[in-house]
Amino acid sequence: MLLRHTTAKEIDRKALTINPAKTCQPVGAMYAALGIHGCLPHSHGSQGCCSYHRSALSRHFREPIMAGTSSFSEGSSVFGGSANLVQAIDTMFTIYKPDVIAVHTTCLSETIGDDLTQIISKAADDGCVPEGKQVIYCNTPSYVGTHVTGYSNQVAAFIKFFSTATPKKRNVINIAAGWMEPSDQREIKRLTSVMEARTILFPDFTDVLDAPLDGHYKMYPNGGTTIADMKLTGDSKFTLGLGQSCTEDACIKLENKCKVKFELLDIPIGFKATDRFLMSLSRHANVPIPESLSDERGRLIDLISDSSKYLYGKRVALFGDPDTLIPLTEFLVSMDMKPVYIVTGTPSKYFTERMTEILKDIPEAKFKSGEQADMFQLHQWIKQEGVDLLMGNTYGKYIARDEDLPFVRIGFPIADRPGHNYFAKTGYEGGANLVKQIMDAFLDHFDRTCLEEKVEWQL
Amino acid sequence: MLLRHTTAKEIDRKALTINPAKTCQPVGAMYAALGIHGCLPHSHGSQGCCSYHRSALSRHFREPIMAGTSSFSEGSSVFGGSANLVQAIDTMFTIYKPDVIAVHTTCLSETIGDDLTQIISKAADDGCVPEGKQVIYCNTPSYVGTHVTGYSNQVAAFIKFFSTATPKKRNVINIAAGWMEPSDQREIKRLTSVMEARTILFPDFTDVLDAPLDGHYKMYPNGGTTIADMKLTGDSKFTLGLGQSCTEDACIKLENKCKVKFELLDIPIGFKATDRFLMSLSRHANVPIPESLSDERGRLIDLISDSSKYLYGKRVALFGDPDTLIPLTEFLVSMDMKPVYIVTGTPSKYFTERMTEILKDIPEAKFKSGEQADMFQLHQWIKQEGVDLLMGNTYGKYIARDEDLPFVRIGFPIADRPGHNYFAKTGYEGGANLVKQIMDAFLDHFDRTCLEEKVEWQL
Amino acid sequence: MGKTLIDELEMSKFTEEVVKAYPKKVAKKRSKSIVINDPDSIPQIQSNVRTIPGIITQRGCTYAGCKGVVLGPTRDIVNITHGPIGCGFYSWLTRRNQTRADKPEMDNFIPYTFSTDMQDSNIVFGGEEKLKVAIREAVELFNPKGIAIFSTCPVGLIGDDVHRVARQMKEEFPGVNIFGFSCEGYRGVSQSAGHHIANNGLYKHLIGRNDNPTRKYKYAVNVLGEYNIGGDAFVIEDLFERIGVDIIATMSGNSTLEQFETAHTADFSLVMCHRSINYVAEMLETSFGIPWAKANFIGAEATAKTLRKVGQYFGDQELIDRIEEVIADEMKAVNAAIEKARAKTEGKTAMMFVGGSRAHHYQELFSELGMETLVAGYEFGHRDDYEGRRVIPTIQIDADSRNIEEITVYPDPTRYKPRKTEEELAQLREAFDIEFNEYKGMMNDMKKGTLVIDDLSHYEMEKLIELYKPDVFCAGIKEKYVVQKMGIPMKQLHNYDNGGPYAAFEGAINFYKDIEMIACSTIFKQMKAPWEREEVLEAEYVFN
Amino acid sequence: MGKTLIDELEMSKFTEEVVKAYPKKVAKKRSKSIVINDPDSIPQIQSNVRTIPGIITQRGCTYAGCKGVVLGPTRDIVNITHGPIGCGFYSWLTRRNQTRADKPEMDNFIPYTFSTDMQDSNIVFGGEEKLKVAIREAVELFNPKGIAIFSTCPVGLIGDDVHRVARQMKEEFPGVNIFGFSCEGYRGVSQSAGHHIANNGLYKHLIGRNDNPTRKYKYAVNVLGEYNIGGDAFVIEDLFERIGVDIIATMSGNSTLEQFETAHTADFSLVMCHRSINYVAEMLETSFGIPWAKANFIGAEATAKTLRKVGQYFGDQELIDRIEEVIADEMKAVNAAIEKARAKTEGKTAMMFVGGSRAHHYQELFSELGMETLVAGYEFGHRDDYEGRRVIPTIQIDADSRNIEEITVYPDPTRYKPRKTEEELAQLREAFDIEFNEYKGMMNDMKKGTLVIDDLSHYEMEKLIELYKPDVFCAGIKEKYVVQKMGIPMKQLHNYDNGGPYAAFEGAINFYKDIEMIACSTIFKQMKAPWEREEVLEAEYVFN
Repeated sequence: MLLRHTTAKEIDRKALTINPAKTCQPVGAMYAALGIHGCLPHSHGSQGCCSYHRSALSRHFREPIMAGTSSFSEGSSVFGGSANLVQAIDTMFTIYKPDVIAVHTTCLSETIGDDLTQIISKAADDGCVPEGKQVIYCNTPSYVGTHVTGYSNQVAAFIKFFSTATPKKRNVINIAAGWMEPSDQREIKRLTSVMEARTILFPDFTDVLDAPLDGHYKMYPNGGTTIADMKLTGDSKFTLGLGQSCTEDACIKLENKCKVKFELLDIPIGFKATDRFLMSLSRHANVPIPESLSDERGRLIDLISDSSKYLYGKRVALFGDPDTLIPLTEFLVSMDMKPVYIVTGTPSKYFTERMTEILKDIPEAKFKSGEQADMFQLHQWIKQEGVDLLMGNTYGKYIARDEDLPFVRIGFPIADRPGHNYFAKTGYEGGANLVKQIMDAFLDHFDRTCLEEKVEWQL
Repeated sequence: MLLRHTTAKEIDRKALTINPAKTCQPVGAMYAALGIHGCLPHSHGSQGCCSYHRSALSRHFREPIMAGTSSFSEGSSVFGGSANLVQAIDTMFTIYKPDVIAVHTTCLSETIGDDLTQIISKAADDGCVPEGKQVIYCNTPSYVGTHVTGYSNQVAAFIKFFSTATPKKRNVINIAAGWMEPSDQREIKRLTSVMEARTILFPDFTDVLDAPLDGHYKMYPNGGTTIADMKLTGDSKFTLGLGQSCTEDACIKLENKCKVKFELLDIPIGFKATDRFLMSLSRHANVPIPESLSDERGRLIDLISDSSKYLYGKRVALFGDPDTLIPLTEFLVSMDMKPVYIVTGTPSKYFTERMTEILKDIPEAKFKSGEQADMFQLHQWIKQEGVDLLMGNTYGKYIARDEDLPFVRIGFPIADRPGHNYFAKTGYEGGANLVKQIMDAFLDHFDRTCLEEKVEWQL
Repeated sequence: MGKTLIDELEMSKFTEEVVKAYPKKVAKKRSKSIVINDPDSIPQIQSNVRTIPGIITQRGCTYAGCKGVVLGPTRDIVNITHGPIGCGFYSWLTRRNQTRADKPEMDNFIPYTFSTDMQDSNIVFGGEEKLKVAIREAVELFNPKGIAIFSTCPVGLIGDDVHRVARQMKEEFPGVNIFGFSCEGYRGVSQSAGHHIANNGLYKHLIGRNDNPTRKYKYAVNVLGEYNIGGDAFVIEDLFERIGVDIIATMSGNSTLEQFETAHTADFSLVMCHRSINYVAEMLETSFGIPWAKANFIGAEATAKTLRKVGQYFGDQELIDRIEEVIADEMKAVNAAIEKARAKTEGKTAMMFVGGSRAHHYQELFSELGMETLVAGYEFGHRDDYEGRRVIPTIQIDADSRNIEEITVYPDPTRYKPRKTEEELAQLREAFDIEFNEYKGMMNDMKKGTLVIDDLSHYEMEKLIELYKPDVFCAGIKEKYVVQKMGIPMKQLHNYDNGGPYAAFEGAINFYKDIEMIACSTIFKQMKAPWEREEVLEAEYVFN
Repeated sequence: MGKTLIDELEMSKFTEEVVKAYPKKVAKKRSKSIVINDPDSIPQIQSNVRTIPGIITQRGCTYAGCKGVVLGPTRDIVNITHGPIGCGFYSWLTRRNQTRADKPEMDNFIPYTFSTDMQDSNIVFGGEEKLKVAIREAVELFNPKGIAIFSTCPVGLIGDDVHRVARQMKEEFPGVNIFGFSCEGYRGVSQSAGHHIANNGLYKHLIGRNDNPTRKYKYAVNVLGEYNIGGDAFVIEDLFERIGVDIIATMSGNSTLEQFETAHTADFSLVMCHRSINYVAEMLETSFGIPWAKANFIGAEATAKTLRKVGQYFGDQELIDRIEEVIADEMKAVNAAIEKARAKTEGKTAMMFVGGSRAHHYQELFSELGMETLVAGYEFGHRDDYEGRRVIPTIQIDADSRNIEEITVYPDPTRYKPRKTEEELAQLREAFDIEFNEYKGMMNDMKKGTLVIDDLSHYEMEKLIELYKPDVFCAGIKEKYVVQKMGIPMKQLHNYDNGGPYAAFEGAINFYKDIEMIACSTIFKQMKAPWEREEVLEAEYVFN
């Protein structure tokens, strides 16, 4: 057994987190910053943070991840990181020539109490910020919230620093994107384009974190929301925030700053969340939903109905982030599956409310968020009463192997399989992709483990 | 062992086919006919043929498959099937109201020697063919060629009966589609649309064999090449035939009948075949290849390069149809894999020529087509020297389980997994889909079977 | 959604609707195959007649009935299809005939298909030589105990004589039992002809060749017409093991040559699928004196009844006690499962169109679930399957049936031994209501006012669903996706949608669960996009 | 594509190019870390100095060096990260430290990560209490032999004293060895500080606590600075098993607490990664009298040389013979593999920038493949790693290094026992050229004219590739996809891209194969779409 020390028996843990279902804020901020064209993320802290985050993102996307670090030394920790950041800004604009540097803090600089507004304005005063370039920042103390919080803070910072209301409103819908893959965003952009809705998606990872290999390395790949577009978000008609925990702050900030009203929606995973997304987009962009999308929906329903026998009543354990888990759980329930154990390290009241509602007909379901809502807990539950399927990031594979469980990878990080940034989970096609993955996981497991006389040629 | 009687030792078989890598003509004709809008295929033979073909196609697509049968009795076998077919035509037009009935023959009616031209004209004379409706046919004796031949014959029949040259040429490229999935065609149509090329695709299975579930059964779903479009193929500028064995006849017939020149290409599986398809389309439609397609290509190359270590030198066994196997083998070779055993039940000189060329740097490769080029032969080769991967239709799972091989399903029929008609193998995205499937097959196998200390968290 | 009763459903509307759409001749013919049932005065139903050309039917061919259904499930015969590749290909692993060859050295050819793969030259010059070579190759490669040859359409037409080839090759390989079937697809009007031909072949080439069966218990039966789809035969075997009665032969689920060869040594034959195997049942009675009775392991009550029949037949109190114990034991779980399922299934409706017996048998399971079968019919039944064997003498033999060999058998000179005297049989009949050598047909068990339709066509199926909106529709793979596109859950009863076993107590519980699942499954409620649902449109979805 | 020689490549162009782009101060500083090598008069290279803020560097932090590198690979310690969740998360299973706990009941905590998951209240009010509770929970759940506590950045700042907590908890749980590390990420200038801190901790809390090692053979060594990435330590263990020499402790690949506790009983220490472990090697020498020598198991020749060193050290002819046998045996497969690979690799070029020793060691493997290493450098090396230990006395200690505790050790009063007398050592030096307690550095082994670059930045890497187009570039995950986007195959030498083992003979063969694969792999030739390739454009691709 890989996880040989995990037993069914629980103790009431208060302090020790074991195999977390979360990580810390800065990586989320770094990720979000990559979704702005020409933006170089910068980690204001020790070198290690930056190195860890770049490695984690590289392993997940199998793409170059660039970011600067303030390279704190013991001295900076005592005297503050101002000098480091000013020098970093100078160095980066000179050598790497970004359009914007997006600074995020770390537990180190937060504990010290560095005042970023002041430091950045000192850098500007010192002439370290070239004409037309910009340094923005967000506070991402690692000891508050999780990577999801960091993502949210970075997205909110885009609003704070870029969005501008001019007198001229535009018939455009902002889509504030929660944590998802470039593939997921590509699908959302395809849907909005089929709808003929004018939208600004931010941050936008397409053509950034799935960049082509063509022999040229581009430090700032073609994709990403342009700063021009980010500015224009203030003139848009409405904002759809996809994923409460990642986008609510940005939506509120934009409403406060530029009077753009908003609606929070789930990331469109599964047909119900996709339905709501399309209907909301339709309503707010004042465009009809074309028949071709009804057909896509119908194809997904067709696939689910054909697979229904295999899905019905299957017990599923899930771990990941609230914005993914909420629509994913709803999707599983809508396919008559039973998501029975769900954990997220990200503390969220909203998660609790939504899960309570979604799981109201599954009394055996347990879910937990925040501290100690970790994979050790999830595994203990599985040891207590088994499941038919596990869904989550790469760390799930250890549980899956120990318990001989079908396993579908979803979430962050996925370090041991390629292609998740190529194939969407969002929209109806993404739903079909998930159904196919789940079915393959079930059927591969059955075909491998059943008695020889039970091997079947057909479904 | 499921296939416990298969041993490495070969004998020189001349008569017995064991576990074929092919089936008979009519199912191909039936399949192709479903790709014309408003067309009802009709099997001129015993009920069993029609039942078998409908079942096989239903199991593969998990979609309704409708077709008529002449319901031969012993009497019809003695006296000829004319009366049966005339009555069938009458019955079908009255009850099922197709626009066109596409009759194909069977070994039975062929052995008897029924003259379809004559029978159909009798049906017309008898008033069984309503105004504006049409009965077309093709000869598909089961004892000649294979299902691929039947498909080819049906597609050629579309040309023969529909294509018409008027004096007005149109700036349109015909795409004669070889045997592929609706998903594969959807991707090809997306590519042509991104290229802004005007095309007519025939037959067209999209929205026919992947129809939405919306509570309404449509005997003639929305998709399929319209008869109007089929007629217009005669006025097109050029024809691209995708898949020599399925489309060459149609292309030649169209050139002879309407002077539309043509080029035979591979089904665009893998980047090389897709490159050629796009370049040919670009040349003949006189449209440039947009950068977005270079990017799609680059994304596939990126995925392959990232996965290269796992693909390099891996021995693969394949079975299926020439039109799929040729570009698929080329794709595997282009990823530095080693397709070492390839069988197709479809006899084809072209297959031999192309394989000889594609496999010239892999001296250990064996391939075979035609009689006795069956899965028993393939399995014997595998028993002689193992492979790392098996690719083929559902029947491959028995070999895969016995030999504990990673297995990727491709071809016809796939009866034990859903979704193959949803996710393309064609184009660059289809290539990525294949790479992902191959990688998942390898890595799932490794993760499951390796020593515990060798379980890896990352690639 | 609770359904109104049959009476209120106006089942007669259906015939009117359908007849309207058909050409006159078709309408006339089809109307004879569509009847409203009355179990008290069973009406005549036209069946086992040709399907009208052009009609989209469920039916297959004689080859399918002979090779696919009856001979296919036997694991140790190399079944060579003589013909073009298609027939062998389509009958390869497509029927879920599970089989269990316990030891690695035991033969199991089920995952293989063998064909002479006839080419045009074989059609022109004859295929017998190729067939011989194929048999030689099969012997060299597999050295099987038996080889069966199945004729496909062209074989009969070009004059290949598979029986002669079989005889010749049997001489060449004396250790191998080689025999042929003239089961060309054009014979008869459906698979049914193939069953008959297969039955004849079983009798002529296999049954009675071995007088030394493997026996463990005092009593032994045959289970005829059980094909082990989804493992049904496995659970029946388990059941007989528990009551302590040998099954000599199952025809032909999970079977072997040896089972066929020793079938004549059993004491009693239980007939599941009357249509496909009644010929063998009859012949075993005539030749060897083994009585048969209709049996049914589909449905818990039916299974109990069948087991009790076995106890009563042997009249052994110990056996009877064991049977009652087993029944009592099993019924606990059955009743719990029924109770759970019925909460969801009670009052729902079903329609079923399958094979030769399932359309009848499965009504028991639905009725255990409190569901009503509104309409049923066979794909290839004869009048006796609908109306009962009493009508056999009145059935008109048409040209299509006349072409199927009817073999006449006589008591075996040495081995004929009536297992029960006429008196004993009469006593059993009287005391326990066991009907020997009898089948009362499906209509006898269906409610008054229900519809019975033979050889259902696609068009009729669509209309049935439109008019009566059943909660579950049962048929086969060709119908499955049509029905589901209409938003009606579809249960395959040929292959169980990869489910099962459904036989006996264990199988019944599986079935209850699967039907409960269908009843509870919500996906068909999601067919319409919300923006296309009226309530949504009205309530909240207004373009600004 | 055969490459021209280093002389022709104008390596000096690089410095010019790079310096141009940098701000003046940066240029001035960086130019001291970029030198053109001359093995005969090794130039001084600036290293182990702060990275300039804003420079995109390969470097990580002290925590990573301490917890991630040195302590992480030990399977039976519960390593609790005291801090916010990130640090524990990122060091969880990301370094491919394989481990093999043979029996199910043996401890293996490698697949787990443990964290106090500090929240803002812990930052404000202090985290010691939470740490104590966490330790209690760890003991209750896992009852480990040892618990190590690792401090992350805020811990030091807020004044949490992990050492005090460790002492207190050790009193509470006397059976558990509990100890802490002040390895906050801001200490030092790179991971290197963490290695040093870890080395100190190993010495203070583990080494020497158990005088009864498990021994099988007459001679025993320690293998220091080997972390069992990809299973390297496994093949080294196999090798020592074959020559009949015990490995008392590997630090820390595939290691256990017991190995550390008994390390002082070995006869000889072999040092793989000089940078990360030289402190322990020195301390074992000073305290217990165990000499150390630099060893290298990367490369077949290097492995042979290291094994021979062991034989010479012990001076036992039987051992020497066994070693020669093993070498002769292994070199057959090695030579065959080299021959096969060299056909593809000869004349190709490599660049490598990794850790503390691999950038040196792997040059051996490339040179066995006939490949030239044009440029190399360390991520966190010191001058002694480049120039050799002889420069240690001349290294200026800056503020960053001064903050790292330097512990002074003395001969153990009871257990100090020089394994060899000074004379014996001198003899060995003379006879076999064994350098004790010495490392000559990487530059000594690199050709004249090659470039040596410390703490390579992203910008410099891009330039290197642009200017000199190597056939393979070796670095880590952060560089991997940048390099590949430029169309250059990239080989990770931190984690081997999930490959390996690469150590010893078996590993060398794996490496040859992997590099041959890179050399033969064709995908990078496909980067340009054909319609964008000039030859295609010119030859045939003309719009009508």
